[in-house]
Amino acid sequence: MNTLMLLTIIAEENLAGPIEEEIVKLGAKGYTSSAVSGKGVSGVRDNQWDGENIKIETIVSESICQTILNHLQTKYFERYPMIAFYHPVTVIRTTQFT
Amino acid sequence: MNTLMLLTIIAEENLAGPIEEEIVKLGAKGYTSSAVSGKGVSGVRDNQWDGENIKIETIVSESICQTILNHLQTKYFERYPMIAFYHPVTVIRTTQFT
Amino acid sequence: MNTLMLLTIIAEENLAGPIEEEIVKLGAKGYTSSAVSGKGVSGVRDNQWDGENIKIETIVSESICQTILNHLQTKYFERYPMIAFYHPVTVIRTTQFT
Amino acid sequence: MLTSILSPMVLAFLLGIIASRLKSDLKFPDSLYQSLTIYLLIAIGLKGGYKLSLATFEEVALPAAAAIALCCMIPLWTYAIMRKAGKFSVPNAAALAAHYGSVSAVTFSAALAFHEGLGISFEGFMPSMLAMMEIPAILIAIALARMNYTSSAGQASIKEIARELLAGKSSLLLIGFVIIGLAVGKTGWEQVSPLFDMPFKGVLTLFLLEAGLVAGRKLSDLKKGGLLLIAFGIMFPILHAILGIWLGHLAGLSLGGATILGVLAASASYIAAPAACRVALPEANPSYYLTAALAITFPFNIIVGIPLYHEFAVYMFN
Amino acid sequence: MLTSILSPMVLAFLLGIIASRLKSDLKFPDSLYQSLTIYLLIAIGLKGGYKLSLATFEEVALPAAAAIALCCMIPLWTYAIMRKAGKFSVPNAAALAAHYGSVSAVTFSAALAFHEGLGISFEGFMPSMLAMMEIPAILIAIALARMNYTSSAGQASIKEIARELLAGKSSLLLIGFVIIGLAVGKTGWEQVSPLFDMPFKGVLTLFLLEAGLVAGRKLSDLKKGGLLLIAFGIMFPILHAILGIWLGHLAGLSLGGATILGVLAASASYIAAPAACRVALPEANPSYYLTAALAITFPFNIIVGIPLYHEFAVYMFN
Amino acid sequence: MLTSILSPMVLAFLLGIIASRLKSDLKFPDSLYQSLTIYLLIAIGLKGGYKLSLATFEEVALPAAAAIALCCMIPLWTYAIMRKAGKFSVPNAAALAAHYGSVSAVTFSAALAFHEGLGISFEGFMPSMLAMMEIPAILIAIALARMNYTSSAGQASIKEIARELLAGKSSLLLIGFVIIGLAVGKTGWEQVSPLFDMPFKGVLTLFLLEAGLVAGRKLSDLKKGGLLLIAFGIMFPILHAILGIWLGHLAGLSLGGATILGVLAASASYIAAPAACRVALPEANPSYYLTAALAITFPFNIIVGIPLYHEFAVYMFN
Ligand SMILES: Nc1ncnc2c1ncn2[C@@H]1O[C@H](COP(=O)(O)O)[C@@H](O)[C@H]1O
Ligand SMILES: Nc1ncnc2c1ncn2[C@@H]1O[C@H](COP(=O)(O)O)[C@@H](O)[C@H]1O
Ligand SMILES: Nc1ncnc2c1ncn2[C@@H]1O[C@H](COP(=O)(O)O)[C@@H](O)[C@H]1O
Ligand code: NA
Ligand code: NA
Ligand code: NA
Repeated sequence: MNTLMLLTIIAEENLAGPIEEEIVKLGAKGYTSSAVSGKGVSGVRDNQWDGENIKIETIVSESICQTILNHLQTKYFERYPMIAFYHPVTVIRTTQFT
Repeated sequence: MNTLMLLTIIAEENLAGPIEEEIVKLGAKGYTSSAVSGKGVSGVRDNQWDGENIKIETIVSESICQTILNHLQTKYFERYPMIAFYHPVTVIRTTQFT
Repeated sequence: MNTLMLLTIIAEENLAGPIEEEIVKLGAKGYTSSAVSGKGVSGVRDNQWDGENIKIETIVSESICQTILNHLQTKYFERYPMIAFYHPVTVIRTTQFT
Repeated sequence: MLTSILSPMVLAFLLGIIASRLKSDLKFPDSLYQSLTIYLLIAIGLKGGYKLSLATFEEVALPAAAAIALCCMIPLWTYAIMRKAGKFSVPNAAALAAHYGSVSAVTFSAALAFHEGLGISFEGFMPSMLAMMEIPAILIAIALARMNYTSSAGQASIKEIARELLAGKSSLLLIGFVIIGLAVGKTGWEQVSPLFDMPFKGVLTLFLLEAGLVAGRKLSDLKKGGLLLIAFGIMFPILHAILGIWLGHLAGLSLGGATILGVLAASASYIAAPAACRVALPEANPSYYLTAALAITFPFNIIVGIPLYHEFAVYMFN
Repeated sequence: MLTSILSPMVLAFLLGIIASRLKSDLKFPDSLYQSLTIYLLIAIGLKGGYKLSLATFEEVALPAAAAIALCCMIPLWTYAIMRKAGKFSVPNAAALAAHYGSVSAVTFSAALAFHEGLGISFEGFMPSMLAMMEIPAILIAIALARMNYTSSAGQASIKEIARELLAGKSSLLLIGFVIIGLAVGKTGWEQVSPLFDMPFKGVLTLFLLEAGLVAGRKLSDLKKGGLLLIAFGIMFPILHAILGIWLGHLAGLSLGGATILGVLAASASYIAAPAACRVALPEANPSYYLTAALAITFPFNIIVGIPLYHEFAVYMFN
Repeated sequence: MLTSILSPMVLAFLLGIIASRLKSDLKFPDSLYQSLTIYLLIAIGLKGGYKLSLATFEEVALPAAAAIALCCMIPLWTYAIMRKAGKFSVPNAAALAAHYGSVSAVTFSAALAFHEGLGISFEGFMPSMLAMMEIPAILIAIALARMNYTSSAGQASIKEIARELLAGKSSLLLIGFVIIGLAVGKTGWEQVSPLFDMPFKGVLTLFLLEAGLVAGRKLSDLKKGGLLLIAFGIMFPILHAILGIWLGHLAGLSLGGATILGVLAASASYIAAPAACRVALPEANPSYYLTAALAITFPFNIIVGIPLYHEFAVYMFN
């Protein structure tokens, strides 16, 4: 009932601005971001020369979660080092998020 | 069996001290905190003037999770920009957490 | 189908290097790390004297998750302030992670 | 006035505003902002304390009384006017009163630089006035809100808030280093002045660049506040400056000292007050108090205000 | 040449490389790196602007034309050679062209320190050349990639990229503070020079220590790039330096000024260009462009290149 | 002694303790702490290296032997006494031995400032003693623990630990910059001294403020350690100081130099040792070693110890 999706996006730090704007435009009521470093198929990202990552978390309904994922997939996934995943979480009142 | 709740609280950074103290008093055996920024119904929180957020994560039993949530709801939720949510996680040995 | 495990390790910051190397050796295709502070049974870890923590997150198959946990348990768990836990997440394409 | 506008400090602030309007990716890391704040507070306190050690009690007593009077009265009428004329809610009016009653260390520093640039002398103990004027207004404003408004739950007592504010970063550093400056004397001061005195204006330039970045973003909130907020944000500092200069004159301050007291009265806090309001008056809307303090009053003071108040002081002292 | 190698700056860079090869846990916090970058860009801009205010338009015009010519042409042939001789893919060749066409503020600073160390004078307005040469090559390289390659989706237009680059941290600070330096004159400059001038070489030493730490890690990628990359990373700067010195000579620059223009041409960007490439050319592989710029060309320039270019300039000017 | 207490450095440390007892929200960002550490280590190393370049081998040889002897022997008896008299467990006793055998760069700097304040000369190469004394004691203490205790699993070999310690941040910077200081000579030193020499005491003041904040929090742990820990934390430094001054005297050091060697022996590490113990002796309880080093010995040394040791040295040298 109070179950929504927590969608996590990890991407190149310079994409933080556009992605945050776009997920709000696609229906997210908010997001939480933090600076992270990491390693993946595109190599190490843990210094300012190679670049570092941003982790963007947003709690959204399942349908908005899918909309956002579709958008990311067409616009960014092919080109940028980036991952996204989601899982259900229980929130106190859904009104703040939907 | 080894399933506990991972409760996440995102709140105004200045509340970190009191909230951390209170969740320990309510039964949490530990917590992990990190500095985050974000946006929600109360606006943007990504600079030192508007303030930034703290993310507090604590692994607790389901009943302590509810106790903490009740406490947060009465003391903070109405007044402060803040969210909380939880989901089950599997831990290696529950003794460290309960 | 697209469900994998998100394994989270929280440990002494100085162990970041070895642990990251070891989980890759044990089969993880990547990881994401961030600086966190915390408190647990071994006391407070929120300044450079007491030391602070690193949070390492890695998305892996369930079997690699177990392999990593076994490794951590023998090598580190007894001696170091440290926790680990996991839960299932849905990813877009599993090929990036397995 | 051109000297003031063409200082590296003011130009850096303008560059920050421009960068932010151009949506530049220029961003100061949080910890740089915090480090600059710590540096400025220590540097102001130390120098003020050292200079205070060179002054006599008689010289300081009356100006101190004037300073305390100013920061206790300003929140009272600011609150009343904001409630009545501005139709602001209790928490919003109180938050605005806290900001305008308290003082801005950076505006203060810009005023010092302005006077040094023109070669006008002023009392060296003025930073101790800054230290005294920071907290009282915030406490009074929060007390006003408490008397006029019952929040849902679990509020800290005023005493607890007072304790927190006094132990709060900015007053602790200011007061602490005023005392340290007093105690160490010339030898001590000379040990640390290569860090805390000589590069001061350069650090201020950095800080103002960052302040401009945030002020630029707040400009978009100007319309939310409306013309009224803009009018308040300009009229209040002018009135407070005149009052401050007049009281400073009465208290026997020099032309420069009185002007600087006027600038203190005119300035709106944006280090201590926003943090205190976020915790003690969370119902207040940051769009109002931050926009007023940072995007209206602050630039007005450092660009137009300081030279204007100087002119006024020259006029009053003759 | 020994003077250059035995400067604290170069030795700090070597220490960084050694530390990284020893797998030292020495690490600069991100925000320190960012703060050092902000400092260097402001300091270079301010001093350049102040010195520019002392020069006439005639003095500056021809050298500026030479500088613009250099940074517009270099990416063209770098791209072509990388495609043909190096067999690099379109995005990789374009990224390399962006890096070699743009300039390195730190290599530039090392060149200034080298000349000051030897007591060789140079035109004070050279930092404004640095500011002009940073962006054009990156834009040209990205345009080259766009013309030769269709990426899957949603690309920003070149105009949008130009806007972003100009508002980008490094050009905004460089250009902004050149203008501020121009505007504030001697009084303003003296207010901030204790922060932005005197400790400059010390800050550069810190920055180079950090650069060495990253360059050391990139050394392991050398084999991926292969001998070809190493050859390119040494030949290009030599050719560009000769060209730059020659053009600088034609444009009427002094021996020191022409050498510094040569160093600018020879240097490869590693602040603005990598960030731009990560966003606009994500298909390019950082192993190539970072290794070439940071682990080959940069150390070559500061250790061997600068003294070598100086010798060459002495030869050409006689 | 009043001169020592009334220095800005010591007062800042006391202010930090007060702030922490008042539960102030004053907090240094992590990266500021790390940056200050990097700065101090580089500054100490560079100046020490430069001064070492002015000394002859004969002058340095005996004092160096004394320094090495001190830091190899201190952990032996510290470990034994902690085990026997203190009843501490093997890892706890070893961790305490590591801390007391190693040295504190900040206590060392406070001793330099004390001597400069009183105008007492000392050998310029003393920082190279600091660099030599940092690592050996930590290694010896860890080896002692290994010989007396079998931990459950997967321990690194002593050789591996030695490698890690030598490549560790603090010894790498200290040793690296001693060598750089040696190599660059006067010209190089003058290029960077405006950053690494002049503001040094100011930076030390900042660092001590932060150290006070943490020490203040550790005061609550004092009772856990008990009276015994307090007694040890005061007696050990006094004994080690006397021993150090005596050995320094024998080795031909001046009054100032011998006192500083005494301070090095008396000081307990709190940069290198805690980090090493967290990794190599995780079974040791930080409440003991941090409280002893940071909340007892460190304040004792900088407030009471240094002037006391100076008096003792004066007595011994006459
Ligand atoms: N298996 C993984 N687990 C956790 N984080 C990952 C994983 N793979 C990639 N990442 C993160 O996503 C970023 C981009 O991944 P990639 O596109 O694989 O280079 C990396 O820098 C990591 O921060
Ligand atoms: N839908 C959401 N998803 C993720 N984080 C959120 C969301 N809504 C709010 N937050 C976080 O919670 C903080 C306070 O939220 P609010 O009370 O809505 O302003 C924000 O600054 C965000 O960091
Ligand atoms: N119950 C908990 N919930 C969240 N994080 C925890 C918890 N217990 C421990 N931690 C984290 O794990 C670190 C080591 O824990 P410990 O070994 O219990 O001292 C702590 O510093 C915290 O960051
Ligand atoms: Na005011
Ligand atoms: Na170039
Ligand atoms: Na010692």
